[in-house]
Amino acid sequence: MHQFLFLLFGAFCVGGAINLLVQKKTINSALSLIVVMGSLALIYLLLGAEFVAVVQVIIYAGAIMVLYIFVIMLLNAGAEEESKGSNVAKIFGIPGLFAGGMIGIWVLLQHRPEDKLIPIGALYGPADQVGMMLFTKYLLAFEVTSILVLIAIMGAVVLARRSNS
Amino acid sequence: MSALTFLIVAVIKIAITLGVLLTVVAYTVWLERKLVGRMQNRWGPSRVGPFGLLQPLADGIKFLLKEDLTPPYVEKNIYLLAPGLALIMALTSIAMVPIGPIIHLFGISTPVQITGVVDATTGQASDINVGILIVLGITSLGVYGIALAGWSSNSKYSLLGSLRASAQMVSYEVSLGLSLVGVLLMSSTLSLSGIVHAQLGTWFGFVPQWFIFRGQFVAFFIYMMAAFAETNRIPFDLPEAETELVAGYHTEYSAMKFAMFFMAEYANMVTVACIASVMFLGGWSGPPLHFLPAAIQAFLPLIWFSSKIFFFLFLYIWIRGTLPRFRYDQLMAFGWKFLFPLALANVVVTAFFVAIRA
Amino acid sequence: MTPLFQLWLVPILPLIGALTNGLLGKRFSKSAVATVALTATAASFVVACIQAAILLQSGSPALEQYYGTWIQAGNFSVNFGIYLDHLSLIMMLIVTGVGFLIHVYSVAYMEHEGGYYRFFSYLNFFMFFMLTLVLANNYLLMFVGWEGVGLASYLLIGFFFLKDSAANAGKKAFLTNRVGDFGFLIALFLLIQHFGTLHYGTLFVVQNSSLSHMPTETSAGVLTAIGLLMLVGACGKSAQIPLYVWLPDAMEGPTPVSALIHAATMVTAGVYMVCRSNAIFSRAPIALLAVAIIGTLTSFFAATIGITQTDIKRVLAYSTVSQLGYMFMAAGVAAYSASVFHLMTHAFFKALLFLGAGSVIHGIGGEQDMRKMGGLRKYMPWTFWTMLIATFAIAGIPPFAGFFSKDEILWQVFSSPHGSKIFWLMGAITAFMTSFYMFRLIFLTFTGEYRGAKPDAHSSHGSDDQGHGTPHESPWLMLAPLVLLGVLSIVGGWVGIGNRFEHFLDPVIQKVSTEQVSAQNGEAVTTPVGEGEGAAGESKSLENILMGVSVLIAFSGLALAWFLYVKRPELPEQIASSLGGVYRLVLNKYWIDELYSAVIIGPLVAFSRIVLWQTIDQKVIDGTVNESAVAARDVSQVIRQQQSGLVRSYAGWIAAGAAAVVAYMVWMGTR
Amino acid sequence: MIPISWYLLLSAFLFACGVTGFLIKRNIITLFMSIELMLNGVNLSFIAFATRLGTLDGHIFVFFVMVVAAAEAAVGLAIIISVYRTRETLNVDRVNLLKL
Repeated sequence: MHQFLFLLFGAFCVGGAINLLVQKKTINSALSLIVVMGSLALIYLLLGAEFVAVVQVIIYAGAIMVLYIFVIMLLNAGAEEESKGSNVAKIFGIPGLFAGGMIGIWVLLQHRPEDKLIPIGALYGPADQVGMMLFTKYLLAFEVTSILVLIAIMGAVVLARRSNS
Repeated sequence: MSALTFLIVAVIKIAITLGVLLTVVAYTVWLERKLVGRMQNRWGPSRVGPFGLLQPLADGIKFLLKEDLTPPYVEKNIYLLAPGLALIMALTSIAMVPIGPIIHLFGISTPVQITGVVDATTGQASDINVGILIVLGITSLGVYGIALAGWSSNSKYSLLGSLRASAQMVSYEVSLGLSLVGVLLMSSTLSLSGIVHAQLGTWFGFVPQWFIFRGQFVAFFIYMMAAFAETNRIPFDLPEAETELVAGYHTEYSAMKFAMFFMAEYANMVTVACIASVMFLGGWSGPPLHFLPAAIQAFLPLIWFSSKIFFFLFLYIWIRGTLPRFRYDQLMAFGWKFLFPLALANVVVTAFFVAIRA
Repeated sequence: MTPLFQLWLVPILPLIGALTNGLLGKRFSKSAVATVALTATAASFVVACIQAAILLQSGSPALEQYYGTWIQAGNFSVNFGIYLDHLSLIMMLIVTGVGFLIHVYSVAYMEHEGGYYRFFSYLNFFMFFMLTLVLANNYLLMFVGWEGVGLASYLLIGFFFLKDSAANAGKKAFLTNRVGDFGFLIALFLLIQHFGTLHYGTLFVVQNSSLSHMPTETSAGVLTAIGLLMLVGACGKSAQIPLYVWLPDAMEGPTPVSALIHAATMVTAGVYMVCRSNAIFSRAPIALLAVAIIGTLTSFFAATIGITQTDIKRVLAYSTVSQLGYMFMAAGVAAYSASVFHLMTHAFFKALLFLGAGSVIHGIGGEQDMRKMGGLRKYMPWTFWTMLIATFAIAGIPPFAGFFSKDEILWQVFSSPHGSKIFWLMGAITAFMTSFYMFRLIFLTFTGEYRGAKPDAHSSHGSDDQGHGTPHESPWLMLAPLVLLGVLSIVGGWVGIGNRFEHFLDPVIQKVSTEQVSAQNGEAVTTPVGEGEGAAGESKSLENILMGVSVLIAFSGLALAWFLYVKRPELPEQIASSLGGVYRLVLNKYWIDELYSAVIIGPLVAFSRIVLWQTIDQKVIDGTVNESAVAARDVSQVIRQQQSGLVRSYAGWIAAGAAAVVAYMVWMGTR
Repeated sequence: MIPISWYLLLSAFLFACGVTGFLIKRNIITLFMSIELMLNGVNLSFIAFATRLGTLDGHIFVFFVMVVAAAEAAVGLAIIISVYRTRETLNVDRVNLLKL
């Protein structure tokens, strides 16, 4: 059951990610990204992180991606135009990327033998415990992030405001 | 209970709830037309069936039989996806709502709530711990239906409508969520049934200990305002302001797809009403009426719940019949400059009192 | 130590004044500027008097105050400290007192000059550094003051910097001083190397000093080297041969400046330094001899030049050089007290002379040529009388101040073991010439008929914008300092009667005589045997004879001057023409400036231009820089292709780099 | 029962897809979405490790990542809008005034 669910949502993730790459229209990429996020949220649920899962849905899918969609609609971004950029990306980036990926996989396979199996809900992260940690152990970081968000808001307002106003 | 029975019970509950919900939606339309008609001193639907009671059926048939045309130059798949998305999101969140307490049928005892089960140890009804958050999440996902619809149908009216809709809904979600925080603080749980349980009991035997009576009336007001905006109802129905943008985001939709948007809107109304009643009016709980016969006593929670829902639906319609439409900047200013600070203040004050009580 | 003992106030107050005027003076009114400057100086003078009183009634030979460490390098440390003994006491009082009077004078004198606030801020600035110089408790701090007064004098000489001559004179003074400072610095380095400290207390106070246990160097040694190098420094600052050339040109500055810096205080810094280092010089007879010779030559030499000069201020300048030579001569025969004594009296009467000259110049609208003066006595009687007093003083006519000091010097030169008759002879001749040219100045200026044409308003000094009709007496604000200095020039010398002054300085001067040093132990040194009295006790009669001789000399100079410039005014020209070449030689100051420019400056400039500038600077240094710049540009030409402005290519690089890092980490982790 | 390496592989794959998207896509909005994808991949491994190690810190870090992502999205999209106003394009290859 657990493996089936994981494989299902993992397949969704992979599909969405790949679709994000292959789609020419920005809106489709955005939608596939939403799919990825949704299925990630469900995978979080499998891992017992229900609060994170819900927050993932609310913040990522519900707020951030809506913002993206909004901007896409605002700028009416259609299909991306084909322009020859630099080949550096293709020449160095992707091979390096795959090299890194291979190394990562290799490392993972290296450590396969003592790999722990995670039963469903092995760790149960309910909202109250998470909140408790957030407000005791990580209080400072929490406040700092609040400042960060405040600054981000102001920056966004200043940047996006029309200059003449 | 075994997994099989769990599955069966779940399916049955889903089926019943969906049926009821759709019926309610259909008859909300009828009710609206009727009431508004009366408010405007006309009859409203009265031909089909007694009091026009079969009107929704007729409408449904009409939607089904109409030609389902898809305009050219639309983003085909998204254009098709959008209404379904909207409707699904609207219908899903009802699954979290605790409609009633535990009932015992055929030796199986289960709460009247799709996602609810009976806790084997305590025998109490329990459901998803983060139910309310899931509801909020699904509501926030509901934006996509409208936004995509407006954008995909490649018409400026639709685009403007969906722009308005998405901006408005995202903005008001903030106030909506914040208005609920007070209640969550007082009930110290995120599960809806838990919240309902937190509101059981009465003062002097008849005044129910609902949160609205326990100092959350400001939050209730904020919630109602935000909910009106969330569901794009008058006075916040800017996205479909027929006088400015023909029909807003569903200008280009017709037949069943239009019907889906329609149903989505009303389903949203129902959902919002459910959440409101659960959060502020104690859900299915209510002042005990001991004088009633036991047979009715058994159904009392459902009666309470449905009456509250009816009250909210009536409120919707009433306000629609009463208030004019906002201007868009007024809408945004109201949301950000009035509701949002008010909700924050409410949160702070509530937290203060809760802290004192603790 | 009493709370009133706050030595730091003495230098700081003028600094405050300088900063106030320098930073805000532009906005001040002239009176405000003057008030600030005068208040600062007066306060400093008062404080100085208080400190002096404290020192004297404390009875201790010296008081010292530390204000924190300045340099701490290994076991060598220099600290901000102020050291007040009888020597620096005298200097301090001279500087603050005369300085104050000259400030007062300047208020009126500079009335019509531009840059009023600038002038006073510089003047206070100078006071600050001069006080630092005399009050420092170690040579390095003294050097700071030393350089500071150099800077101040540069600024003040070039005060009318619009005039080329003024600017050049300033530069000349500065550069010449640099030569001296060079020697002084090396002397300091030697001190550090050999004694590990520059602190007077450690160096000179007998108990804890390695210096005071050193024997007298019969042959050249480290002390001799230090002494000679210090002498170089002193020559630079005190305008001795061969570095005296800057002082006459320094007369380009405003007259109060000449009075304060180039007569009373700064130029005596060298003398002060030599006297301060008497412990070193007394142990280095060769250096001492050099001091004496240079002093004698300078005094004689400058006096001869002084005879022929016609510019009133230049005459005074050369007489200053000559008098400084006197002081060096005295110091050179280990008669430090006499030297300081003459320093003091000279400060009085030479300042008076300059101020008087300034008053004259001011009175006749900036004319400085004595041949265009004359008969000013009836126009400006106050100036005349005061200057006459000063002339008597410098000529060494009793009972005026100069007589005592000069006579003391001559006697010491004659009698002291380091001295010799030749010195005495030259000194006497110099005295004769001195009185001659001084009275020549007086007669030319004040007697006879006014030879000046109607002076134009805008002549040599600055923008003196008040049109002068007939010569007129200066305002009382300028006369008051004259009078006060006149009084001082009369009574200033009386402190020397009966060697009181000498005894006053005893604690400062280490008596080092050969046998004491051969005995070579602390207590022998610590018991001072007054050399002067010893000598005086034996040969009082001889001293009286010499005294009479010098008085005679002075009067004869007066007589000759009278004869030549009042009785037979036509004679000088005849003499000049008959002397011919010699006269021209002297008139042109022995072509020393031309000689220097030919021998030193010309080659130096040529070397700098051809080798340093055109070869090293342009070819080597600039070449290196330019070539490296070109190389950098060429490399960049290649590299900048990478800056395509395409975000994705940057991202590609980042990804590649990250992958490389990951690979490296994994590799490190798995091996 | 799922070995943790599966989660890690999934997250690595998502991250790799994000990087690839960043490298090959031209639309600036898509680039931002690729960044979001990378962040999500990282989040997944956070959660997986949190479960594996039996501590909740991973969840907290995910929150912080989300906050940063939200801030980045807000500012980034604002920048995109202003860029679009001035350059009239969303193609990063055309937004290259900074070169040479």
